[in-house]
Amino acid sequence: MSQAEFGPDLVEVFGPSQQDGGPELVQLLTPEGERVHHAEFDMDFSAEELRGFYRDMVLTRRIDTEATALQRHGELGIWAQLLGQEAAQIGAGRALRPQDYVFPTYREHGVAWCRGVDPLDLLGLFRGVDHGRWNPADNNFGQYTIVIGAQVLHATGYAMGMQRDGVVGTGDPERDAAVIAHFGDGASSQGDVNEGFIFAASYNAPVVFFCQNNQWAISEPIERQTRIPLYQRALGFGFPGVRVDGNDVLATYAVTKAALQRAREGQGPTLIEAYTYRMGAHTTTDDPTRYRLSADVEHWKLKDPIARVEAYLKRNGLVDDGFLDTVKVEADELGVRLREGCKALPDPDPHAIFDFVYDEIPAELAEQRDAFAAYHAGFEEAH
Amino acid sequence: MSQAEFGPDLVEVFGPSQQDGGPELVQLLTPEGERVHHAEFDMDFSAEELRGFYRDMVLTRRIDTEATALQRHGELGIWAQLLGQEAAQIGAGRALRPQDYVFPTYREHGVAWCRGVDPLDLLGLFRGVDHGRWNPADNNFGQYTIVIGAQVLHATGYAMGMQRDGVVGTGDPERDAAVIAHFGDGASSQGDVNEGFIFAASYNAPVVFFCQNNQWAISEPIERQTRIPLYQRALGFGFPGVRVDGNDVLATYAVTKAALQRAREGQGPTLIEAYTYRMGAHTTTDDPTRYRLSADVEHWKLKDPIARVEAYLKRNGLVDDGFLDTVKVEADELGVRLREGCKALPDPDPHAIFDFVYDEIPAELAEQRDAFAAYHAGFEEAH
Amino acid sequence: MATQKITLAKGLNMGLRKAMEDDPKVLVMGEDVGRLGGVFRITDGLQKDFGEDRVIDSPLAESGIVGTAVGMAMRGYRPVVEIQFDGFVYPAYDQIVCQVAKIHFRSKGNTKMPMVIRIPFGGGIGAVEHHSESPEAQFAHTPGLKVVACSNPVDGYWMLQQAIASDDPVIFLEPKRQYHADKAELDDSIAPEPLFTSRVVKAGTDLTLLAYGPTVKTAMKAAEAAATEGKSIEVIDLRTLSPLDMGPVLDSVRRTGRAVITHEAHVNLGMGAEVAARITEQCFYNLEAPVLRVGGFDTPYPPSRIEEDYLPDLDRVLDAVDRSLEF
Amino acid sequence: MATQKITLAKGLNMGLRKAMEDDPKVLVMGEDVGRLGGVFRITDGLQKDFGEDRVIDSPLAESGIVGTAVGMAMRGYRPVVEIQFDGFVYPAYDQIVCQVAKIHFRSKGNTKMPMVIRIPFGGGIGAVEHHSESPEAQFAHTPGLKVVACSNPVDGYWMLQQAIASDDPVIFLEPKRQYHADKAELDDSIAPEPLFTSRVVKAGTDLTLLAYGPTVKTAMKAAEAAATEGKSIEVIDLRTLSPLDMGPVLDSVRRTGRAVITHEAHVNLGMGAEVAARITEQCFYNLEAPVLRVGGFDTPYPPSRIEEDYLPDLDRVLDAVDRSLEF
Ligand SMILES: Cc1ncc(C[n+]2csc(CCOP(=O)(O)OP(=O)(O)O)c2C)c(N)n1
Ligand SMILES: Cc1ncc(C[n+]2csc(CCOP(=O)(O)OP(=O)(O)O)c2C)c(N)n1
Ligand SMILES: [Mg+2]
Ligand SMILES: [Mg+2]
Repeated sequence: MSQAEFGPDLVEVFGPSQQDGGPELVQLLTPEGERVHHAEFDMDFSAEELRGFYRDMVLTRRIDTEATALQRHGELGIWAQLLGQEAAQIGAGRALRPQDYVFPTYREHGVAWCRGVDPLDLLGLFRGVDHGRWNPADNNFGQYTIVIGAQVLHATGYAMGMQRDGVVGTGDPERDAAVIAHFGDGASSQGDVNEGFIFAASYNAPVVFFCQNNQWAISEPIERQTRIPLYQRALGFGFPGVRVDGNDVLATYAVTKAALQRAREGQGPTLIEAYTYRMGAHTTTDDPTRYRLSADVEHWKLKDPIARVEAYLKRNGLVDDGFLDTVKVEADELGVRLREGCKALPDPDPHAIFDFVYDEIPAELAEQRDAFAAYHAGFEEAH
Repeated sequence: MSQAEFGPDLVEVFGPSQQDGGPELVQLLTPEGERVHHAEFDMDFSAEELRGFYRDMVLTRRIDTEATALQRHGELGIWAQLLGQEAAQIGAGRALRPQDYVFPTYREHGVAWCRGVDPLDLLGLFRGVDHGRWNPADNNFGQYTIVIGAQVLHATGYAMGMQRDGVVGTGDPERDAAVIAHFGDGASSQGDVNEGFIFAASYNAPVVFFCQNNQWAISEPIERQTRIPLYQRALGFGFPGVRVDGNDVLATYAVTKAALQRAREGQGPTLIEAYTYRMGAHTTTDDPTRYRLSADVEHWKLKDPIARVEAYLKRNGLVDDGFLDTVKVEADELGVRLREGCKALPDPDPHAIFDFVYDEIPAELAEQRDAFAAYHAGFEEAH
Repeated sequence: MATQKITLAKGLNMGLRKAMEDDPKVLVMGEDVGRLGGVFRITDGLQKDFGEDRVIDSPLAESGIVGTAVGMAMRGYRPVVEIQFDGFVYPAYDQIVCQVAKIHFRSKGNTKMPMVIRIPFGGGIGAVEHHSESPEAQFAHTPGLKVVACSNPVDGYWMLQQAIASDDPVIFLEPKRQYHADKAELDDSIAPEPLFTSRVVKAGTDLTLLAYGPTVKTAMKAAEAAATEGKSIEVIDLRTLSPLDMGPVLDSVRRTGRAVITHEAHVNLGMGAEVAARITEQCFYNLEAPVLRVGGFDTPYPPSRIEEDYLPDLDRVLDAVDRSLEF
Repeated sequence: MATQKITLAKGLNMGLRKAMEDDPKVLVMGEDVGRLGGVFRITDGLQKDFGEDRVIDSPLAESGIVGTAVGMAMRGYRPVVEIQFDGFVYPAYDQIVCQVAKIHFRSKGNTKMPMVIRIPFGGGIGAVEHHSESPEAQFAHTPGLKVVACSNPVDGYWMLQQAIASDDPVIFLEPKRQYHADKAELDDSIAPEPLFTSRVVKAGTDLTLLAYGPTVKTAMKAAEAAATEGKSIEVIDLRTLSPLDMGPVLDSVRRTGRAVITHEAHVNLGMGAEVAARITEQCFYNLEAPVLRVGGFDTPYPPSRIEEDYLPDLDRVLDAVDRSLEF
């Protein structure tokens, strides 16, 4: 008896167009860099906006490449690569307003970039010098969450807080705010994520559920998590779901912007499935050759999110070599800064083990801390 | 800012027919006892079958009435009433084949009845003499589960076991089997229930998710759990959902039978929402006057599940007074048996605390048991 | 407020109300906490007076309750979450131990987590399975959480307000068997002791008897019974389980040389294990006998008809007292 | 099989394979256990040889994994569940403590629950948050579960098979830091000791040093270091955490009069608390010093660059040994 007997034929369920996202995929820019139009989500982009997306994606990719290299050189313990997911993240990140709030997973380096979080701060976590040193309040960008799906509930609760603060549906664009919750296709199977949907629907909370379906949860293909397109999950909970081409930064931007606007206006949650592909390994410790075909990866290479914007910009004369060179130089400078900055990140003081466990440290823990200090002091004396 | 601002207008979402289940409600027998037909789920019933349903429902209601009275008289610690839900339970219970397996909540007294579980055994749990004394293997009827939703995962796993045993989709009606998982509308919000949907869909497990939407989770109305009809939850997970009139035993039977058949044939899970009403309190310790209108209860009284079958049987000359009297006598006898049997249920031996904690009792626990025995023996000597 | 005689349930209700009046950021959330006022009526009347936005009936999902409360706390609110019964806290265990407990540490103090998770705990109410658990050790073992247990109406009133005022997350355990049991005089002009302190509730010289939550009453009875036989027992209500306030305990044991601890939780790895280990570490040469533990047995909670055999009672506590004195 | 030199990872893989060959009811389930062979490769090659029905990649939901495994066990299977990392067991905590642990009791033995939940545990691998936890006490406190920890390749091979053969549910802890660290000689013609037993791994006369899982290696090194200073340390690998096998421990302490226990879990309410309390109860007059505990501090697991400062190491264990000997 084979596993296949237990599941419907997946090709049948998804239709032959599965790999391309199917007819429901919202797209504004084809892999070939041609601008297409969409009945619901179309919008105009200025040349500056387009160049901005391009720059963001190039720099984000550079962060990723540098961090991967730093891991290979032993400077990071691990790195969660985003290669291939630049458009999904920049599109989502740029659609946010300052007053919106982001709940990321461990892979949202592009969104962090859009929010103004120093990429060096991201490296700290993966280097093991801290658990995420940036202050969420500085950029309304929460800490990375490693327990799959947990942050989706936090996002929903935060959005409920916004409702109580009266910053939803006031009609004032400077005031109205929303939350975006990032998670992966694998995470969609967690109870917490589904409970997040339920709470958000029940209270009509201003939260956009942004799922990057990169087709893989480590070694498990998306078919293990759902047998219908993931965006349809939302229908069962009573709010809209949209599948957008996550390799198309324009479409991702447009769809996310619309969903955030809905949320800010008090119209409640939306699920966005950004249909994309994890081009790299799950993390630097993973070996995807054990479980997936290189043909798949090759297929997705043709849909590269940066190449299509570059093609469009060039074809339409919206960039000159000067601009492209500037971005390249910027990327190189960023690379140098990350390399040097990462190596220079100081190891934490061991005594920091005891800091911030509590807002108010209990006497018994203070004693443990002091004994630790005395022990270390004695130890250093002895050596 | 009022709560209403946070949710869509519920009347709008559900439509004005909400209280009657809406046009999607599958019904074969109206509250007035008129037989109606349904395009998909129609079926014929013999007079004997109909009388059987009637008898089951009357006897089930008697179990409930007696148990409620026993609780009032201090013979039970608590009782979870099923008043009003007889049709949902008998319809579902009678649709099962012997080889099917049931995972109940704490309120499935009618299903237990159909499976041949002695109602006295149910009383034991509520009296506090055991945690459910029946052996699930005797009737393929699992123990009552009190932690909301936990059993839905067990049901899914059990169904996965059936797949591995090769008793699904063989085409042999004596062999093919399925599982039914009972839960409430409130339970539908638990992560476990939604994960159950995900696993069942992923493995195409032969399980019928049977949700009795009795409109209340203790004091919380169904609107707190979902803003669209609950049966639609299934659509987001990629399997069919059906809303059936849970006060109509014929429709419930027909729909459950079809869903079980689908499951046995290897076509995977179905969600059934049995649309009904909890006529009593949540349990005997609850006071529903604190949170709901008696007008609602009055409205639902008109939809009584037993009255409509009785009306149909009488109108069509399918019962005579002899039959009705027999059932009445049977019910009275059952009542006596329960009253007397309940009071006679022996308190457990305190030493039973240590029994069955493990299949193989560890030495340290055996010591604790022996010390307990010695202590009690010494104590009794002293007194 | 004049002094008045109140039950524990009333004390908690009044404490909640006071906290909500004092700080508009305080929210109450849980199953049936709204119109019903909670299955134990601890939140009775609050939704009526503070509205549905501050007293929130939640969908039936504990992880969802605690997880969304985390988000509300991040937004600056002070959620007071009600878990309906001890046995139903486990679906939220992940959110509590991996998120609630760790967010302050993870964020280097940037994100505070001022949340109170109220749990009616303990047995003796004749309930069915999962309604009589004592999960305190499962939380006290987790750094980042603070865990307290009240034992009487006056403490209920004050400790709940103090827990809500704390910027650290507090697991707040309420002995449900006591909710409506005994009344006590509340005079709210008398300032309470700090939250994270233990309290000697009866002075004595021969043995130190430690208890918290529902067993404080048992301990007091045991001390009275022992007194009639001329044994002088000092009773300490631990009140705070994490951190422990060992000061009064060690002082006492240094005087008495003997200690017994009683709780409803399983003995194995229960609070008694930690307290015994610490007493022994700190008072090794003072001890005349090992610290004895009287708790629930190392079995699942039994059917209610035999729960009193399972729970530590007066006799079992006295038996341990005797064993210690005779050691 | 001739004797061969194997790592712990290999021993576990071989043990699983053997159990699956011996009993067709044995199933393996978890995240990435199939084609990938698990993130630590413990299930490497099993899906290829036993098929997708017996080695089951699951949706990404731990409660779902354990909850469906309960159902499969009820149907007569013997599921061996892999939790990817210690820190991700908590979403399944409710199913484990309320269902897995209680079903046998609830059903008066009618329903058996022969499930093994494998958890790679402990730190020292330079990982990010949630990948280095030591949750053993949170399970050992729960009656109905049995909890064991292996420390070496040979035990890994045997103990896993024994756990799978047990009709009681077993939480099976694997020190992930050791997976690929040291090799040991496996001769499978030598019958193993019973599963729920502790083992003296080095005899000694001056002090009893208790450890399990990852700290056994540290304890052995400490004993060697102490030996060079003329101190004779007896090292015991506890192996079973619930039930505890106190026999060898008490025997030893009665001889040595001193005990130190070390584990990576937080000291507060860690296994050390229970072991210390029991030793003191049983060996009160034999003890020359209180039982000392060396564990992870009572803080969340720190960033990996300082994890070695957090974890009990050779120096801290030796320090405790000295403090005990000098007491
Ligand atoms: C609760 C929990 N279980 C398991 C893991 C281990 N883990 C880390 S990432 C991952 C796969 C997640 O896949 P997906 O949600 O698709 O996100 P992606 O990594 O593809 O971005 C797993 C299983 C975890 N972090 N948390
Ligand atoms: C995990 C969990 N949380 C809370 C409870 C307490 N509780 C028992 S029944 C109930 C309401 C359940 O409502 P529903 O699922 O609609 O079933 P019904 O009682 O209406 O049949 C609640 C909150 C519980 N048993 N388990
Ligand atoms: Mg993914
Ligand atoms: Mg209900």
